[in-house]
Amino acid sequence: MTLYRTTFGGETFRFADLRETLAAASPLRSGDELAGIAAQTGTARVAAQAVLADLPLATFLNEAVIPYDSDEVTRLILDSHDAAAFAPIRSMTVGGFRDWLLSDAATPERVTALARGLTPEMVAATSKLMRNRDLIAAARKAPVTAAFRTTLGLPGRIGSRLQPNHPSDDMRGIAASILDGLSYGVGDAVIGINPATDNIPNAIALIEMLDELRQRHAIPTQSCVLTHVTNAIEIMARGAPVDLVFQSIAGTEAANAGFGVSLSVLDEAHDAALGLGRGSVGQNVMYFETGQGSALSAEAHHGVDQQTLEARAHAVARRYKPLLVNTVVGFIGPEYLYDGKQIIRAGLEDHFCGKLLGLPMGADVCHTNHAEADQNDMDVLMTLLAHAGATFLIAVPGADDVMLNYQSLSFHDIAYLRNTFGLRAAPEFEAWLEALGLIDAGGHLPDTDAPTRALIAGAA
Amino acid sequence: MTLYRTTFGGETFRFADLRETLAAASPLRSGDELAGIAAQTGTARVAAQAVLADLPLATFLNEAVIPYDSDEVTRLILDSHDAAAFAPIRSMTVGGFRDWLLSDAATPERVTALARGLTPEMVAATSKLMRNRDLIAAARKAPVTAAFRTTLGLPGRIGSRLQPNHPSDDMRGIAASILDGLSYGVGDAVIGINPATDNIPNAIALIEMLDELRQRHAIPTQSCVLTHVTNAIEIMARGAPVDLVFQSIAGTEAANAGFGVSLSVLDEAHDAALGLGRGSVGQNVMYFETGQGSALSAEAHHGVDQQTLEARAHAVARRYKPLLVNTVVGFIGPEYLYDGKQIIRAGLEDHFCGKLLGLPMGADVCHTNHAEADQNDMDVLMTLLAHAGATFLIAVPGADDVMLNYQSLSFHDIAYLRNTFGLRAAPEFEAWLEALGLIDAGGHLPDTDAPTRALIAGAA
Amino acid sequence: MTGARGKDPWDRLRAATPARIGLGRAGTAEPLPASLDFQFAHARARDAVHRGVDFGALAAALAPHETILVDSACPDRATYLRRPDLGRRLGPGDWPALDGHPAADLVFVVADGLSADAVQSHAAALIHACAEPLAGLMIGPVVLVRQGRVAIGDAIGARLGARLVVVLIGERPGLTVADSLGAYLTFAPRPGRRDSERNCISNIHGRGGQSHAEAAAKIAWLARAALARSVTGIALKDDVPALAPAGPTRLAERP
Amino acid sequence: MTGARGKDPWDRLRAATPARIGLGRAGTAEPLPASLDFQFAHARARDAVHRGVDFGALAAALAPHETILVDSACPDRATYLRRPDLGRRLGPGDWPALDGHPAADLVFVVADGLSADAVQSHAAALIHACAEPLAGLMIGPVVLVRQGRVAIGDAIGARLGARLVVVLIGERPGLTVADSLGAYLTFAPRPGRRDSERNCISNIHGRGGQSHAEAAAKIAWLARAALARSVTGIALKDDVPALAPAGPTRLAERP
Ligand code: B12
Ligand code: B12
Repeated sequence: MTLYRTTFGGETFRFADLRETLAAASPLRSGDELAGIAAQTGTARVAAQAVLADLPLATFLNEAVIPYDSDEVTRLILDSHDAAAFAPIRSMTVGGFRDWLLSDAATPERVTALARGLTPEMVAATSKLMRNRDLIAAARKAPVTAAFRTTLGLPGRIGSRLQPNHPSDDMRGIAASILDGLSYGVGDAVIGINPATDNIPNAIALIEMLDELRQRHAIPTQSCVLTHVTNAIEIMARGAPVDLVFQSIAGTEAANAGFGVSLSVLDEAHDAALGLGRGSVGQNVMYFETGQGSALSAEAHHGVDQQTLEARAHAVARRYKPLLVNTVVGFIGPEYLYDGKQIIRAGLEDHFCGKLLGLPMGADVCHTNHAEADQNDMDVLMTLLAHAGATFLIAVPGADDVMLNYQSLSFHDIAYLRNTFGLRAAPEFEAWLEALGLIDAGGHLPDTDAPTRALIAGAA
Repeated sequence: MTLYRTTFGGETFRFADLRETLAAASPLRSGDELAGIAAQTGTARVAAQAVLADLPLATFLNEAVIPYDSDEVTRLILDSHDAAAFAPIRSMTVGGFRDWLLSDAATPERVTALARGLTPEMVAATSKLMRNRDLIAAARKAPVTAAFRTTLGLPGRIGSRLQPNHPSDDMRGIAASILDGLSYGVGDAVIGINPATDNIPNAIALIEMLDELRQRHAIPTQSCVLTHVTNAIEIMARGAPVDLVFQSIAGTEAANAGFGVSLSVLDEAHDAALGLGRGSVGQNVMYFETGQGSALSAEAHHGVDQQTLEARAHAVARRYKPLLVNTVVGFIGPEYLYDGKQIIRAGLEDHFCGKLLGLPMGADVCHTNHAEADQNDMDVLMTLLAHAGATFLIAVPGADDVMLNYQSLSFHDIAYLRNTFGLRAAPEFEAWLEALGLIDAGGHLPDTDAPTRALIAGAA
Repeated sequence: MTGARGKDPWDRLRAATPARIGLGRAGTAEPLPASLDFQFAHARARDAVHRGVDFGALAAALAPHETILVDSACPDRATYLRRPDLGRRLGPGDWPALDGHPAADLVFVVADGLSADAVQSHAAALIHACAEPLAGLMIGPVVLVRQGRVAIGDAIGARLGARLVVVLIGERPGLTVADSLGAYLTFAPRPGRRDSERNCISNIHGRGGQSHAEAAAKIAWLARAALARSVTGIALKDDVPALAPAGPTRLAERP
Repeated sequence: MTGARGKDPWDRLRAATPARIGLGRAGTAEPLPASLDFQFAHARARDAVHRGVDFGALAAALAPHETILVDSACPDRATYLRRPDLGRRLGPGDWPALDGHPAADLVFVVADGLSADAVQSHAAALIHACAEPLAGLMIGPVVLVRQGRVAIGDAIGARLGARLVVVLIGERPGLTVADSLGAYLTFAPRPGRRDSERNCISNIHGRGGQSHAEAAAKIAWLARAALARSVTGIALKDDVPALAPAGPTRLAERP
């Protein structure tokens, strides 16, 4: 039997089990405090990390943080574990894996080959032993590409979701925001609307509008209306032109039930979307959002810390070879991530875990007005994520989502990342931008607004 | 007469004068709260920024935050202002200058040409209108090079100070730390010891040891013992091999007096050091440290906010065409910069202001154990500064300064920045590292410790 | 592109949305006025989170509805922000005012949530707007909750023996809209209900959101459907024909 | 370079310094054990900042010196950390115990500063160690200060009419050394003295720092020079011949 204890600086520290050790080893965040599972002291946190460090990675194949019998996410994780992919690291401890990952021996080829051999708990545990610096350096070693009408995740590029929400789904209002975003070169990952209402005919109208706009301007990108997956199933059945199917997911069966989803519902939606065959350069058809705190918020966390649960949500996502996954890292509120520091940390963790598990991981770099955070924190996180190799980031007009009531990045921010650091849009989309003169050959926004005027005129 | 007031969102906001407006416009930090000059509310802060935005840059040439007659730093600033360099922006407001700086029209050539036409107050005011993102993007447009035995500030490179302090100045202990740092490729900006004691013969012994070590290993770099400038003058008079003269400086005459310095003492030291003619590729012979809060700590801040005073300290520095200037950004404690967020912000501000004013600006990315900060915050700041183009960063063994009792960066961190982002050491020093096999042709640390063993053996 | 040439092409489009479009740019940054506007709005929105509802005025505005004021288990705003679990529970006390009411078809619960402004501006008007579309249903007293979360409606609805509870709650304040009201419907309320067992109508406000009349119509449609089919949540789909014209919408159409 | 080949070349060098040298690396990161050690030390150092001095025990250890305990104007640790100005002033009250003492050449002030551990471990021993080198000087009572900063010695020294004040204070705790004591000498103390008018002896502790005897010798040298020349600060240079051998030091020399 594994003993979860260690002696550090003369003091002995004990933890009841793997779950408790993982929770105590997590860098401080309000959600774990709310759940009553955070380390009580700074020294106890390091001790828990020391205990984790000495655990063989294989422990996670034998000891589930949520029982196999009672949780379909646990079953998914263990049943789909790829022993062959795991072989190169099977004899490592968590600490040994952390050291190896950071070493020169861990080349991108070797790291990406491990993905299906890694469980979310292994990756979460490893992240708890890493500093922000390490999360950045290691994530860069795990590039992931995925494609539909654009190819995302290529080196030296950063994608963007154009999020044109409107508080009552006004079509003209949404279209206006889309044009605004396109004029900044935003939208290569997806043009994705959160519909204000849950009405199905309304969602269909939005989907048709997006498709019409895309075709009229011949924009090589994909669109999505982020309604509930059960709505999407109904909508596909009615023959609407659905590119991507969206769903928010969490890391436990019970939390997913709170969201009204299960693996079988997601399977059904995935099959339906694949059946539409609408991708051109690829057939990754799913879009998922995750985010620390959602299981706790649904009172379905089983005493597991929110960062580990987030990684488990990634395991749900990877079953569906998604085009896009993003953590909505500061979206819910201060009860889960209190301030800018916690949001920044969580953003880097989620990105690292997603990438290690093989996901085309992006982020909604964001915060709410009840959190202790501001746009300066967002500047920090977006710059770090861009350098960590994030697949895409979300952007809204002027960083202000007028329907979801929170602050994300602005279209300007995406342009900043590209102009300042030489990052580029997805190649198919970039070619389109360049053809319209919306960017120059260097990928920069031009010094004239003529192309934007032409775009607007063309839309009129 | 300038009126410091504005109406925003229906409310009218009034500020007594330029000084009060600058203070209220500064992003929140504990030092300004301690001084009782921080904005009382978030809305008042934005209003002060709006007032600043509308001020003509020329205002700062007419209205001094500390009277000309009573402060030699003010006299230095105004008397050395270069009207020709200022000409291209003379009709701009602060807000207009901020917008211009961020625009494509502001090329590095144009921005660097402005340096002597900018006063510290203009630059500080501009920084208060910028987000972290903007401070990064704009600082990249103001590269500055300086040289002694290495050339610092070249594009794509980042320098490092090797700081090998020991609690009782034990020569062997210091030398051991130096070897450790060299084995990570650290030390191209300077090998700089803070002597534990103030004893002059002891400082001379350290200087001789550094010079001997440098010559024995033919290391193309410079050394410095960071004793008080009046000690350095005495030490040069006694004929010791002084490369760089160090001094901590502040932004007011009174604060400098609290440090025991004045422009005339600095002039004297500068002349003496120049007279030694020890540089090979350049003759920048001064090394300064600055840092927000020092004037307030000396109770010599005249009601001016700490960020503006920091920029004024930069004006003192630039008089001496230094090789190195760094802000010790989290060094003093939480009474001036409370937590990681404030430290990160201040680090970016100080770097931006220094660069705009024409200084080879670096940073001591650091914090104390009484501040609300940890190494994760340092990871953030060092990564951002590296991408903002910082001239150099300070590093100590394992990030733990055992004499000054605070945490800075570790030698590992410098290697992280270089390996992960492809940044390089100063060319002269890099060639030496490569010749010894301490780095490979790509600038990376090699996968063998043989060169380090050889280095240690050579030192024995 | 600081100074645009000719008439601003965004002028016409701006009327179509409260979103911050057509800001222009300084390099890749927002021009300073836009940046200051944004930060001012942020400071204001942060204040909005901390304002309290004037429940006396609200009760008066709700007349002739009977109202009952209760507290959640959160003693103050700071606790509210960090302890959603407490915001879902009734505070210490017996709350006798909740007893002895005849079982109702529908009970309105009005909770401050994250925006007192939303509740103050829209809750009473919305409930009054519901009178006609809900005609014929047996409506219970309106329960007002200080420091409440959506799920507190479960406990209250169960206690009152309501078949359906409609929680009107202040949504978190945004930069542009700080008074947005949300409505959450739960059939057979009782503690432990999942969010997937509720329906939601969001963004009820006057800045491009749903009007009181629109929201009242939706609440009524969902309430009647819920009572008829004994269910709320993902099993109850809002399938009312689209309000907006389906199909492509050209921007040229004048607002 | 995770596993070094052969004997660790740093072993011998490590003995020469408490600094974290020869850690090895995982890629460019510190290997995990070093990283955990560091973080553990950080957690401990943060605790150290908040510990208080047992002034009773300290007074006992200082016997036969007379001691007087005073408070700065900081009511608690949280205030102390954010209000250095208050830590430089005597707290509310008349402090009559400070009156009526014969004018002294030198007064020791012991303030907790940022490290209670430093004061507890070294202050009494250091003052005792000073007895011999300071022989012949007129020494006043030892004033103990709760929540004090260096400059509070100015007010105390002035009040006691001391010619020279020597403030012993806990330096901020580091990761490796959390009990480092500093000594600050100020001639003709009075509120408003600048730091440039003081001399400092730092890093008095047992982990490679200065021993009590070394520190006592320096304090005495500076104190006598200060009293003789009526000055402290940058005008008073410590010019005692180097303790360490001048000139190049080869690492090969055995520690
Ligand atoms: C925060 C939020 C979330 C958080 C909730 C967690 C939390 N602790 O707050 C997360 C990210 C998990 C989330 C998830 C989803 N959400 Co949501 N969410 C919001 C948001 C932005 C704010 C809500 C708020 O301020 N509530 C007020 C506070 C005071 O109440 P609270 O008790 O703290 O919060 C509870 C409710 O907000 C509830 N909730 C949150 N979302 C939803 C969605 C539905 C359909 C229901 C019934 C309840 C519900 O969960 C919270 C905890 O119980 C609103 C937009 C808005 N402007 O209001 C959208 C919103 C309510 N969500 C929406 C949707 C569609 C979803 C999802 C169904 C998306 C998906 N396809 O999976 C999921 C699943 C929700 C579920 N069934 O559990 C829609 C609802 C549309 C509609 N009219 O039905 C909204 C209006 C946004 C939108 N237009 O897309 N959401
Ligand atoms: C913090 C610090 C500073 C801060 C002080 C501001 C502040 N608010 O704390 C800053 C960065 C401004 C600073 C500046 C300098 N410092 Co200093 N500083 C320290 C440090 C790291 C910690 C001090 C501490 O914990 N104090 C305890 C707290 C509780 O007391 P306090 O009242 O809050 O702090 C006061 C004193 O620390 C004092 N102070 C700080 N440094 C110095 C230096 C001298 C010579 C004097 C007399 C006073 C003094 O300033 C503070 C405000 O009044 C020590 C190293 C250490 N391990 O102690 C070096 C240390 C004391 N400083 C040192 C030096 C040399 C300097 C400079 C002279 C460097 C230079 N060449 O310019 C300058 C100028 C100092 C002056 N005359 O004002 C040396 C002193 C060597 C010696 N034996 O004389 C030390 C030991 C470090 C070193 N070895 O280099 N310093």
